[in-house]
Amino acid sequence: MTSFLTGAACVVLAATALGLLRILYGPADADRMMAAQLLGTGGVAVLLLLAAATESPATVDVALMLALLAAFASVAFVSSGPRSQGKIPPAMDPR
Amino acid sequence: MTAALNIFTVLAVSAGTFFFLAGTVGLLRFPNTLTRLHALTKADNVGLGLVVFGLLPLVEWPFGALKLIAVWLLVQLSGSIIAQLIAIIVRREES
Amino acid sequence: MAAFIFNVVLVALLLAVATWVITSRAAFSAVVAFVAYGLLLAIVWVELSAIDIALTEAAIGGGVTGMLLLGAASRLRETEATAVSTSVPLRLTAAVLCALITAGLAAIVLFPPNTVFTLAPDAMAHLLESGLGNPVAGVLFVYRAFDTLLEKAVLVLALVGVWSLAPDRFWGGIPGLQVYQQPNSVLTLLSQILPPVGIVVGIYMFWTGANNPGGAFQGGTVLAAMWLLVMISGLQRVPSTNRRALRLLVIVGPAIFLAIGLVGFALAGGFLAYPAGYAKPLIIVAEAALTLSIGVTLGLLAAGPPERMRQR
Amino acid sequence: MNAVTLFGLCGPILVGLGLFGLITNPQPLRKILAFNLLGSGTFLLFGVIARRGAAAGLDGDPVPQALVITGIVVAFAATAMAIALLLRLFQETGQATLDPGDANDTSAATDAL
Repeated sequence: MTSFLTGAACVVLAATALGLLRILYGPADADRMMAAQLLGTGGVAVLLLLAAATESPATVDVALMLALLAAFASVAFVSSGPRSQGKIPPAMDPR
Repeated sequence: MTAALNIFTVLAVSAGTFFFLAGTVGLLRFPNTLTRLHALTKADNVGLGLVVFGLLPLVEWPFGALKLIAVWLLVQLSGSIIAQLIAIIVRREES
Repeated sequence: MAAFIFNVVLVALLLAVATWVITSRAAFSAVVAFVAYGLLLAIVWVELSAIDIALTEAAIGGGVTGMLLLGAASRLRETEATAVSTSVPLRLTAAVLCALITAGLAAIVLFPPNTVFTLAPDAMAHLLESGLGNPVAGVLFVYRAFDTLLEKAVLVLALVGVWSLAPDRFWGGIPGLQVYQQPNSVLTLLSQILPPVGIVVGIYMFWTGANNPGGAFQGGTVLAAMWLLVMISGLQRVPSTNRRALRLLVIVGPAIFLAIGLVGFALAGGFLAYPAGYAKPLIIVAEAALTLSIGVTLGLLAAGPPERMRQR
Repeated sequence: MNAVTLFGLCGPILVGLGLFGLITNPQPLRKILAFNLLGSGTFLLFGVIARRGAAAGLDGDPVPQALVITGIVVAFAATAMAIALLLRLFQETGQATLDPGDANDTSAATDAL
């Protein structure tokens, strides 16, 4: 069971990390941010699997921390003003 | 009983891992930012959900299990809201 | 075996992401890679069975530092094009120098001295006297309490430094935190639901820190993140830095810790020595105050120097 | 080779990478990133030393671990300070460069890092 869980953690880590290629290719900044977001969720899954594999409940706390704060970088991203495609004049705002 | 629970864990965790893989493939292969966002949310919700579901029989009852579910709900909440915020930005930059 | 493959994958990823942080052309891309790097590093610390550090790295590297850097990258975007890249000979020299340093450090890792130095038994002996169950908390608050006190002083000094970078006319004004421009958005919903949960987790981190991995710093970082979220979404206004209550919150933790340290002279015969039997309650009191102060200080550090005055 | 040695070799590589970025990258923001990378490599070395010092029934020596936590806090404070300096430089000069030839205010530029 331990090997299976560690193996699953390995696959999830490798899979979500492949998504990081989006940081390289973009093209929009939103794509890059999405790759980090996917790694955040994948990291939570990896930590939960590791916690079960090594039977250390404290590792779940690290997953809890990531779950709580992984969204934080994305919040900073959406609130930090205009992005790569140039500045958007206020008139073009859909609202 | 233990064997049945172990099979359940293996099945659920494998299914969750599959959804993470699917999320990554979608993030890498889908043609534009909004469809890629769609792929990302599948990994967020279903992938992590299945992994948590599969790990439930392995953790201490009730607090360990509640913590796992809390982690999943947190990722659900922030993931869905971040997805909306990113979508708003993508729409604005496309217009 | 599975565990070793996992570690190899982890290290390969960590190095790949780190290389991208250094070599990427666009600063934004490098910053996003740095956020991913912080997440991976937290998993590395778990694998090194240093859960306390993993918690700190997850809170800081994945969250607050990422926010700080993303804000700076978007503000500085227009300056990127003007940067002149360094000449090839300089790059080559630097590469050789850095490779030498890496090789030297790697040699130390591969051929370590035969005698293993460890302070673990010493730290554990002090831990028993304190009544704490978490050895790292024991080191931070008993064995090397003076370091911890100085670290909190550094945080306060850094905040004073950041504030003093404001133009004179804005001293005591409102920090230039970038607030989300659309009120009543879905972000408001997030910042109504998440902070109550986050505050519970922050207090849990501080409370469990006495016996399990966790502690004042990890708890304080969660509180800081929640406060920043509420301010970014516009639910709460960014406070003026000349508010007396705010400044009091910044120093209350270090002040109580220092006071407990001074009381040690009278009752326990030394600075930061705890009277027998009272160590654990005193440490809990100091940690509670520090959690609050760290939360406020980190939040203000991330919010940046004052950039405008309160309109009246 | 065991896992601890693997992470132990990762540390020096990160130190090297960070130092290289710190020297060669012209943009101050990237220098701050590189500096953080360099720092985390050092922390990792500390973590490996802590793991080697496992004794008294612990998985690692708690003293280096506590030092790393202190280090992460101080590194964050330094990063926040450096970014504030950089943004102020940008406000004053409209540029974010440490090259004395480019900036009008050379003293501010050399102080920035």
